Amino acid sequence: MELMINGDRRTVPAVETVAGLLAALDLDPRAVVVELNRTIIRRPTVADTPVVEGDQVEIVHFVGGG
Amino acid sequence: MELMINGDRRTVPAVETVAGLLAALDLDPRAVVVELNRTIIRRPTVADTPVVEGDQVEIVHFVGGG
Amino acid sequence: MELMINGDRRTVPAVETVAGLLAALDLDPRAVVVELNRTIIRRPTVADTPVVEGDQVEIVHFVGGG
Amino acid sequence: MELMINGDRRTVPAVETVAGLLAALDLDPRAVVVELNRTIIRRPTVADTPVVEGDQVEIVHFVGGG
Amino acid sequence: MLQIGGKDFESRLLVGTGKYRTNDEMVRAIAASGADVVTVAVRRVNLDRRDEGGILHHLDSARYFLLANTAGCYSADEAIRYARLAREAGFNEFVKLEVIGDQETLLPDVAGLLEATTVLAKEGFKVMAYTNDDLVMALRLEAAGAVAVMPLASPIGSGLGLLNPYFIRTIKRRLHVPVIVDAGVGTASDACLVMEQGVDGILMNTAIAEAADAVGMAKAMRLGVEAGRAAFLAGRMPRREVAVPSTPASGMLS
Amino acid sequence: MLQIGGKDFESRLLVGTGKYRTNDEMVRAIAASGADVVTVAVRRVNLDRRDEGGILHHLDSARYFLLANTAGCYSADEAIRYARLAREAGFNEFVKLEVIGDQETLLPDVAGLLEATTVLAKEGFKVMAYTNDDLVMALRLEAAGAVAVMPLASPIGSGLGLLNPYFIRTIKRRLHVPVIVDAGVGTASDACLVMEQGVDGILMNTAIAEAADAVGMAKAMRLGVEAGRAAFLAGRMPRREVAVPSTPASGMLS
Amino acid sequence: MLQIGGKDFESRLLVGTGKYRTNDEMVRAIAASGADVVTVAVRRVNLDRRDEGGILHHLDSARYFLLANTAGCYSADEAIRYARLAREAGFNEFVKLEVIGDQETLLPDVAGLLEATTVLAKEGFKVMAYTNDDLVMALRLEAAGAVAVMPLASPIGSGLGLLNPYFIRTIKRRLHVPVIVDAGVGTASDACLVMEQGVDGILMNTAIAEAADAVGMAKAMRLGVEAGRAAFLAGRMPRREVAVPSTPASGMLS
Amino acid sequence: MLQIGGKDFESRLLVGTGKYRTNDEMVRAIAASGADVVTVAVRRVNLDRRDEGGILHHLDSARYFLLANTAGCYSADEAIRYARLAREAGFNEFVKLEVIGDQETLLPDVAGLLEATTVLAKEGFKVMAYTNDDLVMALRLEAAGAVAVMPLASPIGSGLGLLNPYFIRTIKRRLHVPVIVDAGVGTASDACLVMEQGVDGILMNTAIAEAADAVGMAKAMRLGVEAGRAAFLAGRMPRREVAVPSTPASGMLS
Repeated sequence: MELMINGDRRTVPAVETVAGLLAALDLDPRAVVVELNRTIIRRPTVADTPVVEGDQVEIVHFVGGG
Repeated sequence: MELMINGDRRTVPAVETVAGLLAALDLDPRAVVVELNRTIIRRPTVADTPVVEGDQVEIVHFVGGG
Repeated sequence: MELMINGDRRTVPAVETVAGLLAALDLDPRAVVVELNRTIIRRPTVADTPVVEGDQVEIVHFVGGG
Repeated sequence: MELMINGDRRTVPAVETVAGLLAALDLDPRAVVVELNRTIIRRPTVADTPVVEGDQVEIVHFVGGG
Repeated sequence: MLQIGGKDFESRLLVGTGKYRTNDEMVRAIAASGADVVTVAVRRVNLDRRDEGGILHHLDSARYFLLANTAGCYSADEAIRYARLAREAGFNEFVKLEVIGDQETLLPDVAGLLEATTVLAKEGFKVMAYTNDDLVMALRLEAAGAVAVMPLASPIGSGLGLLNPYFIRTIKRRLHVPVIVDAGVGTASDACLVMEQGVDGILMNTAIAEAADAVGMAKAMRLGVEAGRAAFLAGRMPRREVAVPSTPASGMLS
Repeated sequence: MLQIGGKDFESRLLVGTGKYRTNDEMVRAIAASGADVVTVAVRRVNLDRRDEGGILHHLDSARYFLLANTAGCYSADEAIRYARLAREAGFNEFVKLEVIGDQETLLPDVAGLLEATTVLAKEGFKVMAYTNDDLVMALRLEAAGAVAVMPLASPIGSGLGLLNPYFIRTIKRRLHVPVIVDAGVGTASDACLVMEQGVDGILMNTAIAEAADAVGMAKAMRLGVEAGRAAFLAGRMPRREVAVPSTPASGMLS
Repeated sequence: MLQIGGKDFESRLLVGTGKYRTNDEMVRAIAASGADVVTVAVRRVNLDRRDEGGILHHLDSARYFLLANTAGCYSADEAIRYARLAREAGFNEFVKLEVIGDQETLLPDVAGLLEATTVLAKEGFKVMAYTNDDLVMALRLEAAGAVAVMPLASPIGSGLGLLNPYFIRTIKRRLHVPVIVDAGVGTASDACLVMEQGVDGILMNTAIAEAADAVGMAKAMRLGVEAGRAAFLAGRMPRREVAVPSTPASGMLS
Repeated sequence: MLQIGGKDFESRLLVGTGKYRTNDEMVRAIAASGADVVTVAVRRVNLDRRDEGGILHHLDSARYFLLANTAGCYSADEAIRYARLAREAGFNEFVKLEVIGDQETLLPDVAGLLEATTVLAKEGFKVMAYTNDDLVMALRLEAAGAVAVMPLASPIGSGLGLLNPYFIRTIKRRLHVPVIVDAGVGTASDACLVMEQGVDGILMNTAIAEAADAVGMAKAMRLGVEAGRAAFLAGRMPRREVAVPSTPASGMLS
């Protein structure tokens, strides 16, 4: 399926939930935060939050900063 | 008549216009600006602007400042 | 006998040596340094150094300073 | 004749006086000061001061400075 | 030549009229300062002490450009009210806009200032905005229509001089409207240093009025402003941590 | 009016003649500076490059008071020799005495300076002694007969400005002969600040000669010196850590 | 003991995690700084360069209190969005709120900052607001619910040190919430001088990360902050323009 | 590790023993300062007020290295006389040599100082010479055999801090013997800034003894000296007039 992830159009294996997407991307759900179509996905709900073709996804984590 | 002038309740000889008030107060209309009930009175209209009992009048001029 | 000690003319019990003078003044020889007639008296020699009437004596020690 | 002028050994037309030397060097006596063998030559005496083979001559003037 | 809101002024020194020991000293000091622009304030006529007339009896309004301020106003609305009253007095549409945010330091309330600037600029006022030394707010004031931005050197009446040359320099570099440093200058070297940052002018009052000799200090400030401007235009030598002789090292005697 | 060694000068700015890009620029800059006293140095005539004439062809010795320096001398004897040669050139008995103690910083050798001052004063020279900012040595130089003491603002040609206002202020307060700050000034605000310490004058060279526009900076320095002097005489306002309004707080509208 | 938003911290030095040459150097420098609070930023995961993991692999979140910033945000909305994302990461409700107003100077947009502070405080965030050195805005931020106000010493990454001690001192004197100076410190004496103004702490990053020896500078900063705090509490001697002997003048020999 | 005249000391902070409110406070402050070297002065025994004992009853001469000074001496001969008396007391051959040239400022008489240094060095004294901030004299003192040169930060007891960092930095760069800044430090940031110039140590007295809390300030000074030394060794970041983000600009959300 095609999603807009972190500003780039990407083709990923078909997934049904945010949790699935993170798994497909090999990302640790405890290490990142996901914003789906401009809505922050609370961690406990990643497994219940559906992802569909064309969704806008932002996946962020912490980096060094001052 | 009684007016509130510059924050003080004052009794002045009965006058009908702003121009009359300034005359009664012995003030040069070209040296001051009058605010009547929070409305600035344009200079050309001081003679046509009625003053009535209880009006709120502010009469200002320029002083030294930085 | 009379000596000039630390700028003042003083009468002290007759003594024969610097050591004797210090004893008479109740001063610990290890805590002070003596200058006799502008000559510093080495510590080991205080017992052998004669003091005579009218000698100029300076007796110093350490005080607080920056 | 040979003279040491301003640190360099120089051969100049034979002259007899400091005035002659300045003339030979085409220098205005009023614009320079001469030191002959470490002695300053007063201006009025340049014509009477002999110069001989091997003399040490310094000829100075004013330059820009702070 | 200093140009503000389309108007030309000879002098880059603008002066206030407050705090002088006598009106006579004020008049002589202002003359000595060479200023073209002179600030005044709007206050109630004192109906009881008639002798205490306004300031205009003492200033030649043919010679000086009178600039009304809104000193003492603590909100945008209040400052707007004073600006309108001042304009009605009919001298000109310029206003030195002050919206004070703190009574102890007399530092500006930049939010209120920006609001008042926006309103007054729309009404056709030529707003000269007294602000702090923050570049971002200076840019906003310019965008809101201020014809001049007036950052402080230090707090009003403090005489602490130019606390932050770097911020003033940065503001001047980035703005297009004239930058007039207002408040805080204490002596001539402060004025000179301020002008060396490249700004277009300085407005001061207390440093002159409270000097032991106000007239003498007014002259000193005129010279200091001219000196700083000339030095800025001339372009200073580089600073060096090693000495360099000003006299040639060659040609020494042996 | 500045008086040094019994001679009066209008201007409190003294200037050097070194390091200018052209003689023409030098002449115009010196004129713009308003200086009366101009320093020159004694060097060997260059017998091979005749075009390279001395400086006097360019300076109107009727207009300017020529002050010879002993720049480049590293001992009392050498400085004395140069002073005597300079005097023989016959302008006057004044000398700006320099005895340099270090090639990198061009800081004075104060011991050699004191020795040379003593000798030359006895010979009738009017010694203006270039020294550091040490009060004790300044007092010794005065006692040795110097007609002026010339402490540095910062090293020659550095443009670092007034490194230690406190020491300069102290020297001025304690000496009776004129104090002329020499060397280190970089721009007009430096000159203004120096004069505000109360000193009698400033001698500079590099700050003018090396400015992008030497003539413009010369004018800036003249103004800066006048501004600083005027401010010193006028007496500045006190510094305050709390603001004080320059506009009356009373008479506000309700 | 430093208390911010009801939480206690031992160290008054807060440090960033950006710009280190290596993660190892960062870890050792942070340890050497003695900091309890460490700032981090929210950025997109880089899906292509997997090696480049986030910062949390390197920081012991048991030892350090992670403070998320909103660096790089140029509007209130953007900053609010980043703050919410950071909170969702689930460490704590604190945020170092930055709303930048200018790309060249990285100076804050205080209007946007005040707006974002108001919104986030209502949502239960503990806002530590990065602002300029304006007292009036600092008071507004406190009133809007900021748990700490963070005025700058000078622009981010500039190393210019404390440009305006007077404004920082004034802000500290007037606010009730902790004042943490953020940005601009360049070396240990800057940190010491900042603390001597009485503020509650300092946050820095570049001065440590860009020092030739980051670990050594981290230690220097820890000591400098402690020194400045201790000096502030001890109460310094008065400044005097006249010397006073530290050794008794009496008891000299004759 | 600080090495002076072949002797090693842990601490780079040297302290005086004058002007304390009580001996007890002195003892606790010196302990808090971490100093190894403690200065004392030679004075006449007071034969009439016996209670007023010397200082040695209060200082553990096993713990501290006692350094006698010649404070109060106004000539080379007088200073030499005091140095010899101090040595006879038998602690060590070190002397902090002071030859004062002016009673108001307590500035050194560098000529007398150089003379006394030469004589005492020949007699085997290890001379630590209290001098002004003149590089040339510092070089002469080193050449005359001083084991340490001690330039002032500002006059004794003034608390004016480091008046001329540039001169101190230059002295340190040029000398081979240790440079210990003596006198004038007022608070911890002064001490830190002094050490950042690269000097080997600082000697102070009044700043600690006259602080509201002498023991607290002694600790602050210890930390400040360590901070400044560590920062000097670590190598500070460059100063920049343009900001540089400490957080990456990339990876922002869209």
